[in-house]
Amino acid sequence: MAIELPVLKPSDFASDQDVRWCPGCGDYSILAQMKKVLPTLGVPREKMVFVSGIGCSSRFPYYVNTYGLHSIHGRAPAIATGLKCARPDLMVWVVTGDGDGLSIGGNHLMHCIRRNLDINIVMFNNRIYGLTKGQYSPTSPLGKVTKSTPMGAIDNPLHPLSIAIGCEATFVARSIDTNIKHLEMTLKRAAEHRGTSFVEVYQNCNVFNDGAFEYATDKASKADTVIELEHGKPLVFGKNREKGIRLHGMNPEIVEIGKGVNEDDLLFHDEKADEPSLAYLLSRMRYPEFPEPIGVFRAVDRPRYDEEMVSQIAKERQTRGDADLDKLFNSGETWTVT
Amino acid sequence: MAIELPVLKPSDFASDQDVRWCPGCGDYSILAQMKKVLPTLGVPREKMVFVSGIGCSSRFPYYVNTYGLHSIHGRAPAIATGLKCARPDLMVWVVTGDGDGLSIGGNHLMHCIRRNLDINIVMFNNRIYGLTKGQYSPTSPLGKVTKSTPMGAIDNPLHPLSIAIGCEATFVARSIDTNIKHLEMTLKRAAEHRGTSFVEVYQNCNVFNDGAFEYATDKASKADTVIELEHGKPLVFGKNREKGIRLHGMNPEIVEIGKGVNEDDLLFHDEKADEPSLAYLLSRMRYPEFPEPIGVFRAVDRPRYDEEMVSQIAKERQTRGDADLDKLFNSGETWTVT
Amino acid sequence: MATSTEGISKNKQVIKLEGATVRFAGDSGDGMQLAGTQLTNTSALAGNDVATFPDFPAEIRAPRGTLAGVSGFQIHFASSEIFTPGDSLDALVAMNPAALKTNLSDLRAGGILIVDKDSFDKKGLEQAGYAKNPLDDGSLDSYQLFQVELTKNTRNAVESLGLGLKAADRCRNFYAMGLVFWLYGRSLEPTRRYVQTKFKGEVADANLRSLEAGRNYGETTDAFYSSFQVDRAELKAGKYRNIIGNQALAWGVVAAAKLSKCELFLGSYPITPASDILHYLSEFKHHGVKTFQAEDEIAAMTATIGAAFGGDMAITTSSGPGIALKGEAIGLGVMLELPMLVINVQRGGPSTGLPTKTEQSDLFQAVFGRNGECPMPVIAARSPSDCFNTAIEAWQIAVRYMTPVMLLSDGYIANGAEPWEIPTMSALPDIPVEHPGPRSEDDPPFMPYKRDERLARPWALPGTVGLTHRIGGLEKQDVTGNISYDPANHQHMVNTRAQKVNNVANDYPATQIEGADQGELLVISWGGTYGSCLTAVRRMQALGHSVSHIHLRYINPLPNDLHGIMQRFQHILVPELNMGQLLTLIRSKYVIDAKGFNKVQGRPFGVGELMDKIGEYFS
Amino acid sequence: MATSTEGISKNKQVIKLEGATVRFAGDSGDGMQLAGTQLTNTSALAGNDVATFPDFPAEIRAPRGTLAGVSGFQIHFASSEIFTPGDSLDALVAMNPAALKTNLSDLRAGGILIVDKDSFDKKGLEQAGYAKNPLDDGSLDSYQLFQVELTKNTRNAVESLGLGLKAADRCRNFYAMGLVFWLYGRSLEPTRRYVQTKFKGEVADANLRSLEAGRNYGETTDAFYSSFQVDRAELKAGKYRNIIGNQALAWGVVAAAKLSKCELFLGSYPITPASDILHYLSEFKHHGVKTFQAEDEIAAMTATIGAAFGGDMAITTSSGPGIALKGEAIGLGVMLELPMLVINVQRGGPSTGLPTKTEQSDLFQAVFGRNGECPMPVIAARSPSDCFNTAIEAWQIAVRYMTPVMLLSDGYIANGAEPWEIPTMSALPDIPVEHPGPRSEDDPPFMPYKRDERLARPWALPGTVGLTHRIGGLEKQDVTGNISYDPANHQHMVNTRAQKVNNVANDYPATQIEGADQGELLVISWGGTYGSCLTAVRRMQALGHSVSHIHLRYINPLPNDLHGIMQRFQHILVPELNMGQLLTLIRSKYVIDAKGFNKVQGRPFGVGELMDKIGEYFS
Ligand SMILES: Cc1ncc(C[n+]2csc(CCOP(=O)(O)OP(=O)(O)O)c2C)c(N)n1
Ligand SMILES: Cc1ncc(C[n+]2csc(CCOP(=O)(O)OP(=O)(O)O)c2C)c(N)n1
Ligand code: SF4
Ligand code: SF4
Ligand SMILES: [Mg+2]
Ligand SMILES: [Mg+2]
Repeated sequence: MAIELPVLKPSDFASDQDVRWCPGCGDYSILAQMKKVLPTLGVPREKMVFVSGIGCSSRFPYYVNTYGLHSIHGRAPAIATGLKCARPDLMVWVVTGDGDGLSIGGNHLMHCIRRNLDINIVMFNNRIYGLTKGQYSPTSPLGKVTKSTPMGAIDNPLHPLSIAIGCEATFVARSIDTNIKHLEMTLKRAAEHRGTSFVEVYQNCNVFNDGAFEYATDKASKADTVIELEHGKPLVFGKNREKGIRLHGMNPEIVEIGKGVNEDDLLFHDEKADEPSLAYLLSRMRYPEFPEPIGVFRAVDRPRYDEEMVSQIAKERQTRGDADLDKLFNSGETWTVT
Repeated sequence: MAIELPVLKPSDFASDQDVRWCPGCGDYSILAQMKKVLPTLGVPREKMVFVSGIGCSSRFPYYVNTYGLHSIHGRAPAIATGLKCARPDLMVWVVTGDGDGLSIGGNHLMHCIRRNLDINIVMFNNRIYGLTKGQYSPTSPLGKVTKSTPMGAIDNPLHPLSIAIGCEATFVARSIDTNIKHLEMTLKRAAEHRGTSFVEVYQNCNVFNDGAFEYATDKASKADTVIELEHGKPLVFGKNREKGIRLHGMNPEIVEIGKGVNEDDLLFHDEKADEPSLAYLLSRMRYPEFPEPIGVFRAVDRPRYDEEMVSQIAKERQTRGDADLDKLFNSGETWTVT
Repeated sequence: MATSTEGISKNKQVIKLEGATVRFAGDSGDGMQLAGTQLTNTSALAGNDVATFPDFPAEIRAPRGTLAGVSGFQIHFASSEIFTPGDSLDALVAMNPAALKTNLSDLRAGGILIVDKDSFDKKGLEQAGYAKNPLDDGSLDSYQLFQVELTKNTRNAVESLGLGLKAADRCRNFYAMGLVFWLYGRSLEPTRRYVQTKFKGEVADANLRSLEAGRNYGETTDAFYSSFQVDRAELKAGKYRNIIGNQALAWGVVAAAKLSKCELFLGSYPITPASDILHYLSEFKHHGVKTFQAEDEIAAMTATIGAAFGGDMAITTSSGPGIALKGEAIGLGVMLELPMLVINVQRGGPSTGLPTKTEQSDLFQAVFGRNGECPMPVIAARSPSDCFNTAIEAWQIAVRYMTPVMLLSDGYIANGAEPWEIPTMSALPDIPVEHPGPRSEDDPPFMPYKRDERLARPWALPGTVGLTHRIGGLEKQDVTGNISYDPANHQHMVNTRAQKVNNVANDYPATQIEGADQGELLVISWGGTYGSCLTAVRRMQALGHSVSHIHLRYINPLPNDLHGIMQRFQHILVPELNMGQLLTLIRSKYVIDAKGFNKVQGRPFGVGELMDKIGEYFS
Repeated sequence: MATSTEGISKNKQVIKLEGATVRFAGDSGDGMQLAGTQLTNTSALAGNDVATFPDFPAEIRAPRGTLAGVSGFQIHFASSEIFTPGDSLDALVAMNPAALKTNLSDLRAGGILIVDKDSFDKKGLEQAGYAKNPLDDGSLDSYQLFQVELTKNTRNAVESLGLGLKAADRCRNFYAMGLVFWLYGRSLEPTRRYVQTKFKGEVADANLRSLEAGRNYGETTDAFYSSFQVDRAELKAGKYRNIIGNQALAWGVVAAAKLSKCELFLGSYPITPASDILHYLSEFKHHGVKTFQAEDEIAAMTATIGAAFGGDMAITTSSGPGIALKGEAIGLGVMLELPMLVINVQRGGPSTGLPTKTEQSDLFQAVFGRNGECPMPVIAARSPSDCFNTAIEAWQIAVRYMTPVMLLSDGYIANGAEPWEIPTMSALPDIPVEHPGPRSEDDPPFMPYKRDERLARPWALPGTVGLTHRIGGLEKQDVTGNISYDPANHQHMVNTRAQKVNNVANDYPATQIEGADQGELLVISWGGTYGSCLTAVRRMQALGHSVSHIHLRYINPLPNDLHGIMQRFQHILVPELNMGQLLTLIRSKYVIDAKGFNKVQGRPFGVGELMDKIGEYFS
C-alpha cells in the first residue's frame, strides 16, 4: 500500500511557462504558497489537476507543473465536476476569480458546492475584473468607481462566504494573499478536507484596485481589522488580544476583555457545528464595523457526490450482476426471421 | 394625484386562455390567490407584467390578464431586470419553478436578489421537474427516486430561502399552495415590499411528486410541522400553541410551553433585523426535526438598483447639464476642411 | 410463432392486405401510447415489418377532453419491408371527439373509423368545439364508421371486479386494443404477457377482461363484417426486437463505451425530446455508466469536457435550445481536441418553438453555430434502429480524430420504433483507443499537440507520470500546445483543425446509390427523412421514372464521392424538414443548382407528397 | 492651421512625401498608445487623412520587457484619401529590444528605425531572446538605424524637476513623440494642449520638456540629415474630428436613440474588444443612457429583451464567445419580434482564441448560430467612423421590421481611428417609431401578431390601457399571438419570419460599384476589410486592370442587386479574414463559383497581398 513517493520541493511544481501577472500582483503570493503546500499533500504530481476559467487568476494552471485546464469563463466548477466523476482518483483544484466564480460562474459554483464533490475551490477575490482591465465585480463595494461605473456601483455586493454557506458548503475558509503563513495553512486545510472546499483569498490587484484590502494587510491596522478563527477557541483580536466578540442574541458585538468580560463570555468558534448558522453569522462580520474573520469558518463531513456515484455503481453492479449487453439486447419480446 | 381606478375583481385578472395544468395541481391555487391579491394593490392592470421562464409554473403569465412574457428556461429574473430598468413605472412579477429558478436560472436569481430591484419573485417549489415529466430538481431530497435518479438522488438539495438570504435578499417569505389565506397574505406582503421580494411556495405536483409536502398540508399534522412567523412575536406552534422554539446558543430547540418555560423565553421573530443571521437560522429549520417556518422571514429596506439607476441619471443630468450630442461630437480636437 | 393466428375470426370474411396504417388517438390520459406499443410489438412478433410514429401533445397536460390534450400513436405494419409509419391512415381509433377532430384529416377516404360513442356527449363535443355531433350529421359518410359504446362495454366487462368507475374507464384502451387486434388478426398473447408483468391483482384482471371483451366484440357483433390479415414480411434472417430511437441511442453509446474499453459519462440536462436518453442511461449503473444531471446545459457540456479530459467516453445529450447554450463550450472542446459526443435530438424551432414536434432545423447550428473557425464532424441517424450504429460510428470518429462529434437525431426518430436486428457484441468491431504511456525525465518532453498521420493529437490522461501538461481555449502553439499569439501559427492551427475534420471523409464507405447511378433526378436525404424519401423514390422507380436516391449519413465533412455522383444526374432534389439547410451546404460547396423540397410542420414527410414532388420532374 | 508648420526644420533638408506609415512600439507600460494617438490627432489637425491600427498585447499584462508585453500603435497619414493604416512601415520606433524583435519584419527595407539604445542592455536583450545585440551585429544594415539614448536624454531633460527615475522614465514616450513630430514636421501644439488638460504640476512639465527635448534632438543632432513633409489632403469640405471605432459605435447608438425618441438601454458583460462600448455608454448618464453590467452574457441578452419589451432602444454588446452564449436568447428575440441590436465586435477564434486580435470569423454564427429556422438581419460596419452610421441604420431596420438585428464590427475597427466628418443631429433623419395607443372595451381586441405591409408586428408597450397581451418562445398563432401547435400555422410563421427579414433588402440603396460595372474581376468585401480591398482595387485599376469592387454592408439579407452585378463579371473574389464565410453565403445563394482569399492571422489584409492576389487574375 505504501507507495514510495519522491520527495518534491515547491520548485518541482513550477511549470516551464513564464509567469505573466503584473509585477506586484497578489496572485504571485498565492502561487508561491500553493507551491509550498502541494509537495506536502502526499499526492503525486501527476494525480493533480488544476482547472480554471478566464481571468488573471485563471492563468494559474499554466504556472503549476501538474495537469491543467484553462477553460472558458465561469465554467471551471462544472468542468471539475465532470473530471472528478470520471476520475475520482485525481486531486482536483479549481482556481477562479470574483468575476469568474461569482458573476458568470455563480450557478456552477453553487451547484458544485452543494454536491460536495471532493474538489478544492480557491477564489482570488480582488473585487475587480482584472483581465478585462478594471470593471467592477460582484464583490466590489457599493459606490465603487470603475470603468463601467463612473458614478459608482449601485449593485449590493455579494459576500462569497455567505453564498457558499447559503448553498450547503461543507468547508468554507478565508485567507489573505500577503498573510503567507495563514494562507499556506488554509490551503492545506482545504486540500485535506473531503468534500468541496471553498476558500476565498483576499488578493490585491495593484493595477486596477490597489489597496482594496489595505485595512486587512496594513501592519498598523490589521490586528484590529482581522480576527483569526480557531476551532474551539474564543474570538479574540487586537494587538494585545485585548478585544473579543460576544454574542448578543443573534448579533455579534465587540467587547473589551478585562472590563467585566472574560474570555469565557466570548463567542467560541465551532467549525464543526451541524447547522451552518454560526458560520453564516461570522460571514456577515465586515470591516469597518467588525474585524473580518479569516481561517476556517466551517468544516463538516457530508456525503460526497463523486463517492456516492461510485457506490451506486458498485451497488448496482452487485445487485444486478454482470452487465451483459447481449442479454440486454435480447431482453423483452424478440422474434426470429429465418 | 388621486387617479380614479376602476374597482376590479379577481375575475378581471383571468385571461382568455384555457388553463392547462393537470387537474389537482397546486398551481391552480396559487393562481387563484394571485388573482385575489392583484385587484387590491392599487395598480392598474396594464401596469403589471408577469415574466416567467419555462416549466409548468412558468405557464402562469398566460392565465393572468396583464402584460406577460413567457420566456426561456431560467432567464426570467434577468428579463425582469431589463424590463424594470427600462420601465420603473411597471409592477414586475417573476414566476419561476424550483428547476427554472434554482437549476438553470440560479445565477440570475442570485444577482436579481442582490441588486434588489423592485421586483416580486414567486418560486413554485414542487421539488421536481414537472413539465419535462419527472426528473429530480435541486430541491428534491437526497435519495429521491425519479426518472433520472432510479437509485435515488445523491445531490444535497438546495434550500431556496437559505440561498436567497445568502445573497443579500431584502424580502424572503414562504407559503403553501393549500394554505390559501396565508398564501394570499404572503403574496400581498411581497407585492408591497419595495425591493426584490422572494417567495417560496410549497406546491404539490400531484402527477410527478404527489404528497411532497403532505406533512405540511395534512390537517392532522400541520399544526406540529409548520410554524407561522409573525414579526415581534415568539415562535409558538402546536395544535394548542403548546410548543415553542427557543434559542440555545446558535441552535434552535423545541420546548414545551408551561413546563418552566414561558413565551418570553422563546425566540422572538424579527423580520427587520439589520443582519440576516436570524432569517438564515430560521431557514435551516426543517421537517422532521423542526416545524418549518412559513411567513415573512425578512423584510428590510435597502437601496434598489432601479431607483439608483434613475437617480444617477437624474443627478448626472443636473450636474452635467443638457445632453447635447452636437456639443459632444464637436468636443476635443476638431478641424475644418474648406 | 404458434399463436400468430389466434384470434383471427373463424366466422367472418378475412381480407388479405399488404399492410396497414392504424392510429390510436385519445386523451393523454387514455393510454394511447401503450395501445400503440402493444400493437407494434404484436405485429412485429407476427413477422410484419413495422414502423411507428407517436405524436404527443405539447409538454403540458391539458384538461381532459380538450384538443390540446390529444395524444396519438401511429403504426404501420406490412408484409414487405417498410421505412415509414405511413402517410394516411387505414384505420383510426378516436377515443373522444377531440381526438376525432384533430386526427380525422389523416384518415383516407373509405378508411375504418372506430369511435367511442359514449364520449360524444354534450361536454365532449363542446370541449372539442363541435357545434353539431359529427356522428349524426353525415360529415363522416365517406368513412367506414363504427360507433362502439366503448366506455359502457368496458365498464360492463369489468363490472364484477368491483372497481370504481374511474378505474374501470382506465381499461378503455385495452378494450380498443382487443377490437383492433381482432380486426387485424393479431394474437392477444404478447399483450397478455405484458399485462401480467406490468400490472397486479384486479387491475391486471380488468385489463385482460377488457382486452378480451374488445376482441369478442369484433368477433361477434354484426357491425364488423370482415377482418384483415397482413402476412409475415420477408425480412433478412436474424433475431429481431423492436427498438425506440432514444433507446437505440442509449444502447449504442453503452456499446461504444464497451467496444472502446472506456467508461461512459453522460452530462445532461433534461429537455424534450432528448430526456429519455438520460433516463435510459441512468438505469445502466451496472454497466458502469455515470450519469450527471447538471444544473444547466452549459454545465452538462463543460462537465462532458472535464470527463473527456479525464479519459471517459464523455457525451452530452440535448435538443436545439440546449445545444445553443452549449455552443461556446463546444468551441472549447474543438480547441482542446478531445473526443466527445454532442447529441442533438432536434425539435421544432426557433426558440422554444414546438417542443414535442419533429424538425431538422438544427443542421446550421451543428455545422456553423459557434464563434470563430470551429469545424467539427456532424453525423445523423436515419431511423430509430439506426441510432445504435450511428452512436458507435460517431464515437469511432471522435477517438480516431480526437474531436467532438455532433450526432443529430430528431423527435420523430427519438420516439419512433422499428424492428432491429439484434447484434452480438463480440461480432462488433473494437474501437481502438490509445493513451500515451508514462515518461521518465530522460525521455524527450511530452508534446500534447504533436499529431499523427490523421492529424489527431495524443489523448494523454491525467494520472500518467511524465505527461503533465496544460491546455486551454487560447490559441495554441503547434506541437507544444503552449499559448501562442503568433500570426502564422494561428493560420496553421486553423488550417490544421479544418484539415483534420476533412480527413474524416477518408474513412467513409462509398455512398450507396438506390437505383441507377446516373439519370434524370437524384434525391438526397439526410436524417429522419430517409424512410419516406427511400419509399417515395422506390415507388417512382417502380413507375418507371429515372430517379435515384442517396442518403447522407455524414453531414460534415460531406463524402468525397458526393460531387461525382451528383454530376451524373440532371437534377438534384434535397427534401428536408427545414427551409434548406443541407441544401445550402451542397450548393455552396459544389456550386450546383440543387433544389430543396422543404417543410416545417412538425411532422415527417408523407410518401405521397414526396412522390408528387418527384413527379414534377417527370411531367 | 496656423501652427501646422511650427517645428519643421529650418536647417535641414525637407523631403515631401505623399504619406507615411509610422509605428510606435514598446512595452505595454511605455505609453505607445498615447504616442500613437497624439501623432494621429496632430496629423489630422494638419489636414492629412489618417488611419490607425493599435495592436495590444494579449489581455494579460506580461512582465516588462518581454515579447508578450509589446504594445504597438501604427498610424498612416497622407496627403490623399486613404483607407488603411498601411501595410509596411516607413518608420518604426522601438522602445526596447522586445519591441524591435516583434515589429521589425513590418519595416520596409530602407525604412527609418529609431531605437532606445539604452534599453539594449543585457537584461533587455535576454528578455527579448536576442543572443547578440542586433544594434551591433549588422543585422539592421538594410534600415536607416538611429540609435538614440532615449532613456538618458529623457532623464536629462527632466532632471531639474527632481522626479524619481521611474517617473522620469515615464516621459520617454513624449521624447519619442517629440522626435517623430520633428521628423514629420508636426506641430507640438495639440500635444501641449493635451498635456495641459490631462496632467498636472511637474508631471505635466516633465512631459512637455521631454516632448521638446525630443524635437530639439531631431533638429539639432547630426544624426538626422533630413525631415519630411506630408501636405494636407484634399478631403471633402466639412468639420472633422478623429474617432475610434468603439467610440463611434457608442455615439451612434446614442444618436439613434435620440433620433427615434427612445431611451437607450445597454445590457452587457465586459469582453475584449467590446468592453469600451460599455465604458463609453456608462459615461452618458446625462443622455439618459441606462447601462447594465450583467452577471453574464445570457443575462445581458435577456435583460436587453426585457428592456425591448418595455419600449427602450435595447442593445447588447459582446464578442464571439459571448455571442455564442446569447444564441438561445437571440432566438427568443426573433420569436418575440421585438426590435433590439446585438453588437458583435469580432476577435480571433475559435473558443477564447486570440482575444486581442482581429478576425471576421463570426459571420456564420451571426447568420446561422441559433436553433431552428431563426433568421435575423445582419449588418457590418466597414471602418471606425462608419460605426456611427451603421449603428443608426441597424436601429432603423430593427424598428421598421420589428426584429433583432446583428451588427458586426471587429477588433481592427473597434480600436482603430480615422477622421470623421462631424454630423449635425438636426440634419440626421428621424427614425419613426410607433406604438399602438390605448383601446377601450368596445374596440376590437388587440392582435399582437397582426402585421403591417412590411410584415412587422405592432410594438405595444406595457402600461398601455387595453393592450394587455402575452408573448413567449413557443410557436405563435398568426395574428393573435396565442400558442399554436398547428402544423400549417407553424409553416406559415416560419415563412413569414423569413419573408419579413428578406423584405429588409427592399430598403437598401443600390450597391455602389467602384470601377466599371462589368469586367474581368469583381472583388467583394465586407466589414473591416473595406479599406484594404478598396485601396488594392484602385491601385490595380490604376495599373489598367479590369477589376471592380463592391463592399457589402448588408450580410443578411444580401442586396437584391447583387446577383445582377456579379453576373457581369468573369470572376468573383471574396477576400475575408476567415476561411470563407461570406463566400459560402454567396456561393450557395447564387450558385456562382466565387473564390475566396482568406487569412486568419489576427491582422488585417495588407494592400500588397491583395494586389498580388488580384494580380493573379491578370497574369
Ligand atoms: C464568455 C466570456 N465573457 C467574457 C469574457 C471576458 N472576461 C475575461 S476574464 C473576465 C473577468 C475577470 O474577472 P475575475 O474573474 O475577477 O478575474 P481577475 O482577472 O480579476 O483575476 C471577463 C469579463 C470572456 N473571456 N468570456
Ligand atoms: C434551455 C432549456 N433546457 C431545458 C428545457 C426543458 N425544461 C423545460 S421546463 C424544465 C424544468 C421544469 O422544472 P421546474 O422549473 O421545477 O418547473 P415545474 O414544471 O416543476 O413547474 C426543463 C428541464 C428547456 N425548455 N430549455
Ligand atoms: S491586472 Fe490586477 S489581478 Fe491582473 S495580473 Fe495585474 S495586478 Fe494582478
Ligand atoms: S406535471 Fe405536476 S406541476 Fe405540472 S401541471 Fe401537472 S401536477 Fe402541476
Ligand atoms: Mg477579480
Ligand atoms: Mg418544479
